[in-house]
Formats: sequence, C-alpha cells, structure tokens
Amino acid sequence: MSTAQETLVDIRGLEKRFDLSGGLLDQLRFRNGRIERHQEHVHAINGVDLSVTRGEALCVVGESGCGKSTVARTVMGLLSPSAGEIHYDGKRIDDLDHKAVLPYRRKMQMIFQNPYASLNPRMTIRQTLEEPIRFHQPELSASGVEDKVAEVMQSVGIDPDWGKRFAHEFSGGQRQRISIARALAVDPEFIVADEPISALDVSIQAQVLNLMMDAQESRGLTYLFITHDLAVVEHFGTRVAVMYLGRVCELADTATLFSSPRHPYTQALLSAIPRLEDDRPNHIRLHGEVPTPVELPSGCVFHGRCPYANDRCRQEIPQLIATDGGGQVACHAVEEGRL
Amino acid sequence: MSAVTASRWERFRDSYLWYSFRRDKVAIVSLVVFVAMVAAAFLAPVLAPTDPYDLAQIDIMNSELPPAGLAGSDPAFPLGTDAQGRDLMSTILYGTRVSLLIGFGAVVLQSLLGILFGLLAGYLGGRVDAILMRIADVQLSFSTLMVAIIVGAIFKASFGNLMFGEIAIYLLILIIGIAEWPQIARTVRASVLAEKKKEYVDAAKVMGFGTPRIMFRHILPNTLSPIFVIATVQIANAIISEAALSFLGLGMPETQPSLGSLIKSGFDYIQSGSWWITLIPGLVLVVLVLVINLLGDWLRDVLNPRLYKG
Amino acid sequence: MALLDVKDLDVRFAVRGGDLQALRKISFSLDKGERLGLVGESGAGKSVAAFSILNLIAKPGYIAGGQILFEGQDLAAMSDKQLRKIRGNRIAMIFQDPMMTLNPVLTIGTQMVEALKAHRRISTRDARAIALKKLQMVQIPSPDKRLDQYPHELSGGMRQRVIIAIALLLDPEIIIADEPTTALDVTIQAEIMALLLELCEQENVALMLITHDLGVVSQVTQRMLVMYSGRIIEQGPTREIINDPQHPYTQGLINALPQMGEPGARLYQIPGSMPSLSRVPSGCPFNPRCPFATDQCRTSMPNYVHSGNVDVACYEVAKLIEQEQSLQEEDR
Amino acid sequence: MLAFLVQRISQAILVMFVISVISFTIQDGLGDPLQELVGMSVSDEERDALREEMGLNDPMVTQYLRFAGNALQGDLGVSYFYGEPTMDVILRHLPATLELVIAASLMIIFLSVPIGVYAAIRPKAWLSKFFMGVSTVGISIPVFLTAIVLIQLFSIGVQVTVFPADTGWGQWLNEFFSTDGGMPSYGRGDDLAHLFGTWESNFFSQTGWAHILLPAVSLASIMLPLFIRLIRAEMMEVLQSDYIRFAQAKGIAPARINFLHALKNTMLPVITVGGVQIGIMVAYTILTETVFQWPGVGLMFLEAITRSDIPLIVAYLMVVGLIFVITNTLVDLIYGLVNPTVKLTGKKA
Repeated sequence: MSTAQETLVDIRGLEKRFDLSGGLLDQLRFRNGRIERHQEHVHAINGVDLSVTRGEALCVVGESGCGKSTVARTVMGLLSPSAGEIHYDGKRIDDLDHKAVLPYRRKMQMIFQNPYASLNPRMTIRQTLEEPIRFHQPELSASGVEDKVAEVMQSVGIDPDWGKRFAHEFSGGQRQRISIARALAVDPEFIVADEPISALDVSIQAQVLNLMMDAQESRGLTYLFITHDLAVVEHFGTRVAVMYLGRVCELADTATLFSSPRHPYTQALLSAIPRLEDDRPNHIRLHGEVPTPVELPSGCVFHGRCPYANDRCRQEIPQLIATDGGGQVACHAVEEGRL
Repeated sequence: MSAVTASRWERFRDSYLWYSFRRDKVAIVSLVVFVAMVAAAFLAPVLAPTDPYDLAQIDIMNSELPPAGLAGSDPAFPLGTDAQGRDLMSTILYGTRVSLLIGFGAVVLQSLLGILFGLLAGYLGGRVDAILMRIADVQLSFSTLMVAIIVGAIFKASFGNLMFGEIAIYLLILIIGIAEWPQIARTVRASVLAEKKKEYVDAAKVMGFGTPRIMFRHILPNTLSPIFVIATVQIANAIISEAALSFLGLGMPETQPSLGSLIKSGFDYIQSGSWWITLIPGLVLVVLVLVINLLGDWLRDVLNPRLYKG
Repeated sequence: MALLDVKDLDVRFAVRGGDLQALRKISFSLDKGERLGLVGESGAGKSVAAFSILNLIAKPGYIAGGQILFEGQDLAAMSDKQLRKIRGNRIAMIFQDPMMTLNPVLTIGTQMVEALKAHRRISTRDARAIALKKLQMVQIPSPDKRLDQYPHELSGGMRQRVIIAIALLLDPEIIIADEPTTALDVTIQAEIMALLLELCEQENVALMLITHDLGVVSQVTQRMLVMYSGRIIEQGPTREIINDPQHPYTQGLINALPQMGEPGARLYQIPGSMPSLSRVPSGCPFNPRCPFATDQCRTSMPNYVHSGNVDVACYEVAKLIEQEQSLQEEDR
Repeated sequence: MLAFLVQRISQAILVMFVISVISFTIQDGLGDPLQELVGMSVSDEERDALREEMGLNDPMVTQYLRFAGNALQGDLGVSYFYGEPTMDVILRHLPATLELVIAASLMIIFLSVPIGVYAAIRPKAWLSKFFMGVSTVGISIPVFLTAIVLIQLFSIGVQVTVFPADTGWGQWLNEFFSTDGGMPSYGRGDDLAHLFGTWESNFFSQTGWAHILLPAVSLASIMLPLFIRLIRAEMMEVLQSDYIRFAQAKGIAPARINFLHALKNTMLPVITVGGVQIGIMVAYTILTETVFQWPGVGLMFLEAITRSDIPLIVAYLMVVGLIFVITNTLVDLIYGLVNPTVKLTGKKA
C-alpha cells in the first residue's frame, strides 16, 4: 500500500472476550469424581488488525456472531478491549480516561442499527440534536446552536420545523436520518455505522445509503461500515474485510474481492447472495454450522466447514498474507497454492 | 411560553391516555370517588361534626350507638358512635386523612429509595447490583408485611409506647417506606436493564456524556411509566400495610386513629353486636383501596409497561 | 381449476376509531406444484395475506369479504372445526422466526407426532417412524436423536429444518412460507432456501413464498405478486416482472437495489415511505411517491391492465399501452 | 446439579447469616438479659460480676459467634414468658400454622388454576369478567377485614330486617340475606389428636375442619386473587406467542393447545412467583391467627412482641427465615425439573 494514504484509525491485535461463567460458584463442575473450576468465555474477537484510511469506507462483513459489531463497539469505546490497541490519528485512545477521551468523542461518531431504539423517545428531535452541540461546544450562543441544528436537519432532508416532534412521530427511514443528523451535529471526521440499513425496507435503504454517500462527499467523512449484506458492500465500500468467528479471513479492495475472492468462506458468502439475474441458486454449499465462539476450533476457525481443509488447517492458525491483487487472505490453501 | 403550554394541553387532549380515560367508565368513576374521598379527608376539620381529638366533645354516655336507621340510633350521629362515644363519621373522616397521609408519604419515601437504588443497580450492574438486589430479595422473600412488622416491633420497643404514639405517623411512613422500597427498586431496575440495551443510550455514551447525565436525563424519563403504575398500586398497598400494622397494635394509637386502628378498636366489640364500629371504617378502607387499585389497573393497561413479575 | 383461488379478499383490523383495511380486494391463484412469490415492504400486507388463507390472522384482524377457494371449497366460510382438517394436513405453514415457532417445553418428537395424530388414526410408533423419515428428508444430522430433544438444543438453521419437516409431515398440497429465511444467516439462508425448493419440486408441493427479498423471489418462484398498502399492484411471471417491471413502484424497488447501481454512484431512490394503514391516501396508494402521478391517480384506484402476461394496476402503464395500440393501428 | 446445590446452599447460608445478624442486633440492642434475669434488686457490683460471667463484656464478634454457635445447635435461648427453651415453644405452635398454610394453599391451587385459565381463554365471557372483578375487589380487602366479615357472617350471624316483613317476598329476602352463624371463630377446637413429635392435629376430624375453615378461607382470600390474575396474565401472553399460532397451523385441537401447549408454558413463571408467595403466606398468618386466636406461631409472635419476649421474637425470625430459604430452594428445584431449558447449573436462564 502506498504511504501517501494516511491511516486514520488503526486497530492492532484486538481481542475481546466476554466472561460467561459468572461467579466462582458457577464455575465449579463435578467431573471424574473431582470438583473442577471451569471458566467459559465468548471469544468475540480473536486478534484483529485493521487500519482505516482517511476518506475511505471500510466495510466489515460477516454472519451473526463473527464479531463485527464487537469491533465497532470496541473502536467506539463502548466496550473495552481484552487485548490489543486502538489508535486514532496516531494516538492510542483505548486506555484514555473519560476526560481525555472527550475530544475524540467529537471526531468519532456512530450510527446504529435500530432506528426505533436509537432515538430517546422522551426527547423532541430538537432536544436530541441540541444536547450534543451544547455539550461539545459550550461557547456557542443559543442562536448559534439553533442555526447548527437547522443546518444538520436540512442536510439530512428533515424539515427543521419538525424539531418539536418526538421520535415516534417519524417513520423508520426518517428516524435513521435524524440519527445520522445527531452524529453529524458535532462535525465528526470518522463514523462507525453498525448495520445502519438492515432494519429498513428496501426502498428506504437506498435513501439512507445515498444520504451517507452524500455526507461522505461533502464532509470528507471516513466510514467503518458494519454489515451482513454483501450487496450493499459492493456498492458502498472502498475496501472490504470479511470476518469469521472473530478473525479477519480476507481483506481486499471491493472490486478485487468481488471479482476474485480468494478465501473459501468469502467465495461461499458471495455465492449465497440471491441475485436477480440467475434463475437458479448455484451457491457453494457449506456443510455444518458456525461453531459457537465459546469453544473455538483449533487451527483455522473455518476448517470445520471448509471443503479444502487438511491437517495443517486443523492445527495451525493461518495468518493474513498478501495476495497478488493487493489484498490479504488468511488461508493455508491459498498460501500453499492449493486454491 | 403560552404557545408551548397550549400545545402541551393539546398534546394531552389528543393523547391516548386521555382518550382511553374518557372511554373507561370504571376509571372515571374510580377517579371521581378517589378525588371525593381525598377532598373529604383533607377537609375533615371543616366537614366533621365533631373533633375526635378533642376529649371535651366526647361523652362516654353516647358509646356504641348504632348508625341511623337502626333501633336506638341518635340522629346526631349518622354513622353511630364507637365504644368511647366518639362520632364515627368524624373519626372516619380524620382516620381517612391519617391513612392517606401515611399512604402518600410512604410511597414518596419508597419511590425515592426505589428509584435511586433501582437506577444504580440497573445501570452500574456488577457488585452494586448484586448487593442491592440481594437485600431486596431477602426483604421480599420475607414479605413486606413481615419486614414492616419486625421494623415496627423494633421501633416500638426502642421508642416506648408513648413516644411511638406521638410520632407514629412519621414512623409508619418510615417503616412502610423501608419495607416496600424493593418493589419499586425491582421494577425500576428491570426497566433500566431494558432501556440500557437500547441504542439511544449507546448514542449518549458515544457523545461522551457522563454517567449521571445518562442515568438521570436519558434513562430515568423512559422508566417513568412503570414507576407511575407501580407507585399507584403501592399507595393502595401502603394504606393496607398501615391498616394491618395498626390492627396488630403496631400502628396509630387510638387517640389519633387511622382507618386500621378504628377497625381494630371496633373488633373488640363485634361479639357484642356493635358491628358498625369495625365494619363501616372497614368499608371505607376497602372502597379507598379498591378505587386506587382500579386506577392502577387502568394505568397499567394504558401505559402497558413490562412490570417486574413477583 | 386452480388449486387455490383467492377472490376479492378483504381483511380488516378492528381498532379504535373504526376498521383499518389491511387487504383490499386482492385476487390471485396458485396451481398445483406452482411456486408463487409475494413481495412487498413491511406493512404491505403480505404476511396478513399468508395468514388469512388458513384464517389464522391475529386479532383484531378478521376476514371482511371475498373467497378463498381451495379445490372449490371456500376456506373463508368454513367453521374452525372444518378448517382444522385442512390446516397442517392439506395446507401447511412455515413461520419466520425458527427460534419462536417451536414450543420450548415439548420435545421435537411430541410436536411432530401430535400433528400426525391430529389428522390420521395412527399409533405413536408409526407416527414416530414417519417423523423420522421426514427429518431425514430435511438432512438433519443424526435425526433419530432429534426426536427426543427440546428445541433449545438445536441451532436456528436446524430448527427451521425441523419446521420444514413438520410442514411436510402430512404430504400437503400447499406450503405457505412466511419469510422462512429472514431470521437466519446468509449462508444458512441459502441452504434452507435450496432445501425448500428441492423438496417442493421433489414432492410436487405448491409453495407460496412471502418475502421482502427480490433476489430470493427471482431465484425460487415462477410467478410473483407485488403488494403495496394492502393491494396487489402487479402480478405475473417472475422473470418478466424482474426483467421488465411495469409499475413505477416495482421499477423503483428493483432499481433501488445496490446490486443494480454503479458501485460508488448514487442509487435510484423512491422518495418518502409507505404510508401506515391508517393514512393510506385516496386513489392509487402509491401516488404521493410516484413520479408519474396525475389527478386521476389521486382520486381513483386504477384497474388492472394486461401488459403481456403481467397484470398491472397503474394509469400510466394503461396510458402507455393505449398509445402503443393506437400507434400500431396507425401503422396499419 | 452440583453447582446448583452448592450455590443454593451458600445462598441459604448467606441469608441465614444476615437474618442471624439482624436477630442478634435486636437481642443485643433491645433486651437487657440482666434486667430480665435479676430485676432491680441487685447491687451494681454484682451486676458487673454477672455481666462478666455471662460474657456480656466480650467483644461483639465473640458474642455474635457464641449466639450463632448456639443457634446452630438449635439453642435460641429461653423465652422470658414461657420460661422454657424457645425452640420448644415454637415447635409446639408450628403445626397449627403449617396446617393453616396447607389448607389455604390447597384452596388457592384448586381454585386459581381453573379460574385463571378460563379467564385467559375466554377473556370476554361474563363469567371471566365477574371473576376478574371479584379478584380486584379481593386484593383490595385486607386479610384481617375478610376475617372479621367472615366472623360476622358465619360465626355471629346476621339478621336482615330491612325488607318489609309483612310481605311474603320481603320475608323471603330477609331470610335469604340473613345468616345463622354458629361457625367456630377462635382456636383449633378441643380433642387434638397426637400425630407425631410435637404435632397435634385436628386436621382429620369434623370439629377440626369446622375450626380451620374460616381462618383458611381468609388466609387464602389474600393470595387467591393474585394467583388468578397472575395465571390469567401469563396465559394470555403465552397464547399470543408464535408457537401457539404454529400449533394452530398444524391443525391441533384447541383443547390440546390450551391445556398442553399453553398451560405448560404458563405454569413455569407461576411456579416461581407462586412458590415465593406461599412462603409469604407465613407472614399473613400473623394477621389471620390474631383474628381467629389460632394458636400458631403467628399469634405467638405477636404476643411475644407485646410481652417484649425478645428471645422468642429472635427465635421466630430465625425459624421463619429458614422456612423461606427452604421453600425458595424447593421452588427453584421444581422449576428446574419442570423447565427443560434450564439445566440446574445455578446460572439464571
């Protein structure tokens, strides 16, 4: 990759475990005539390295439980990492205290999945939008705040006169616009979007995607876009990272990934998109189910469902290696030239 | 400013709450009865024919007179008199006032405790939650009544009968408030847990807002409907608890009777045929509690919050 | 005669301040072994249509008019007792969320055997044998173990397989599947859809597939109908509609798909959103969002016109067809 | 299973520890054992000597440990009033209370399930509305008032004379609304049969039945409406669920859907809530027993309070605490056995 591209967000060796085992007493198990202590963790993320370049839209795709939302929430500081670091514009931010992190709260914002839950139902739209502006720009006068609110509302296509209304008076698509307006209100440069359109109807999805692309163009935004919908990624993303069970298995430019996917999981995922063109689904059938992230398989996490798995895959964890197309893939079969 | 208030009024007029209230005859009747009883109770000094606290107005010769319409009744005492010769109507009016004061007071106290502890336990989780909820569990498994009886017994033993009688209203508010806060705390905690998962809370965190601001400005307003419903029902429960304590002799003294202590003092004379001394205050108590419960039911149906079960 | 013939079906919801029309005079038919897709956004009435066929609409919904002819018998006019003989036996259903569809406190075996016993005089042993066979058909690993398991012991994909097996238990003529893969992951979705398609073909079962996913409809069904605000606005052979949609809404829906747009460019977007049932505008319900809307569209609901094999309810399309016809006549 | 047991037992120990601390504080703060033992006639020196001898000058922790150690051996002190070990007093009174609770529980179980289910299946039927109305009124009547009304009606009797007695219908109405009374309104009746240990019972004789009827009805009256409302609410929620609709789509008969599919799911939360409520009923026995002079632990406790019999109060608290802990554990155990989705690991489902 060329060095002219500036890295804005850098995720290094990120891991996140959730403790399932509860208190000490819950951990006790009776096994083989002995009492043992048994701890259970959900391994949501297991060593993820990703860097987001300024101005791009990096998409993270994967099925439920692959850890993509956990990555988003960890980057935003809603969860603290079990291991690894998060850097923003060259500075480490995951270990900052509440006060020191405040400047970054303005620069990094988030858009959520569920438009019905992401707005406070007891606040008017104006209150929802005013609060962050007042909080982050206390120097602004009352009329300054009002102008700012009107400006962001207009920029997302909501009539500023509707500010007195409550969230439940709007449709899902409008609420998602308001949610975007709230994120834009503090003039961020980086936005994490966690499945922002998957709760919306098809015709509304296009509206919101267009709005996000317009905002990116006019404000020079950088996106980390989390989704399970590959069709959206193909349209929206600059680069794509495919995740499976808490690991990145392939990372490439969007065009490259869609034209020549390398990882067997990416191939299966791409073939599973129902296309308008074909009459018949001719997707690659994966056998078996996604293993639970509680007891991770040894070696490559995908080996249980992979048609190309051999003994090495069952034992050794594959690392990301560079491919000819400029992307990266974590697969022994690709490395060995078997695939 | 008037434009805002007008729109608030319009908002209320068009609201589902008002709409369903107008259509619900039971709710309307309950509210009318409740308001009438509250008004009568607090206007007791004006409305009551005699002042039951004033010993000079009581004549022991008038004791155990039956209510109007029965043989041996005296028109001066429409509801009859009790064993000390006090006018039953006056004592009931004053007694209702005492019961209502304790009911409201106890609910204010337990709401303050319950909302604070419920918010803390639900939002902070972890150890705070474990400790507060364990206390609540133990208290609830003992039942609020038992806790109130125990606390009442302790207070009575440590203050002595005379002292206890003088400040009984405040002590009863304290006792019932302490005994029943877990009901509200659990409800608040359950709805805080539900709200906490919603994305508007994440949005507030991402904005960098501090914990108190998120707890009180964002989450608390969204837990108000279940609090409102349970607080209404809790007024009824507090009035019953007070009556039960008074009935057991751990509540209001007979010189300053509540509905419960009226029932208790009348119970001693029921075998001698003077049923009215106990049953008429009993009826007033039941009507009062019933209309509050009916209003609570109506509120629950309209606001439809997920209440904590148990 | 079609296997299932729905004529002028009206479904309403009794709510405060009067009835809401959830379905307004919808008509369609389903032939033996045919696969029909119902497409629409949420609130369009496609699930209501699916559930009304077996009269299973949740209260306060009710069938207010029209006929549902199944082999000539009107299901809408049947008593609950008569309908029970059809439900699960001749017409089976598959629900959206496999995590909620199976009773959590009963074993898979119990839930399969009871369905067989409700419709056939059969011993438990024989019923279990049939259940086992069907579980094998849906390719569940170690099916014999599953009969004695509880639903929570299976993953979502496995549960949906069990539900498909239950749907197939009594060899029905029709399976109505309400968004059967929406709650599942992408790769599992594809597997379940392929399985359902394969089994319907193999057993010659007619499939009525309710979905919001145009891709799935285009891959699985032979005919489709597009619903908007409780009306069918376009119906016909799937391929023809997907390749050449006539109604402006269908066009918008297809063009708004990210896979139809140039990567990185703006997508085609339909302005506004579908009105809620209480605020459906007069005339054509799509008129406030339609680029071709005229005064006529705002006052009266268009009738169906035939464009090739496709029926469309749109004045604009009708006008275009007329123009074409008059051009052809001029040519002559 | 092991984790469940370990967790349950440790929780029980914790609860008992808290209760014992509270009890100990009450004993220490309220009662002066010396005052009770020796009265006023003893000199200060002798007092101090006794104090030392009895260990009252020891640190609190030592005193508590002694208290807890004795409690573990079933020694909770000697009642001031009865002058005998408190455990003996409690064990003598406990059977009467248990009989009352059992009788009331049976009434609740056999009435609440059919009524609650009926009200859920036919919410619009007039009978359902009647039951729900009655239960709303029911929860609004304090248990002691129910008891008093029952006594007035069935023990003392009511002579209604408001209708004109000189007309046939008036007389008939007067008689219709009048009751004879005559039911026993206090105590358990004489001639208790000896069952075992300290358990003396009248549970199996006609006089015993006559005596327990009114107290049990009034005790049940407080819980019955709660149970009816709970069962109805749970059942109505279950009836809304997808799996019920799926069962309908399979063509299953309504009876099987209601009584197998729905009822089984309804009873799960009812068991948890209901079990706890039956434990709570012990508290309400204080009121019922007071009204009916039922010689159980509730009445004994109230008398102990008026007599400031601190050791008996403390012993009662400890015993009732133990009863609550045991019922809660049993309820959890039953819940775990009935609900297939709960493995008894101690974790909440």
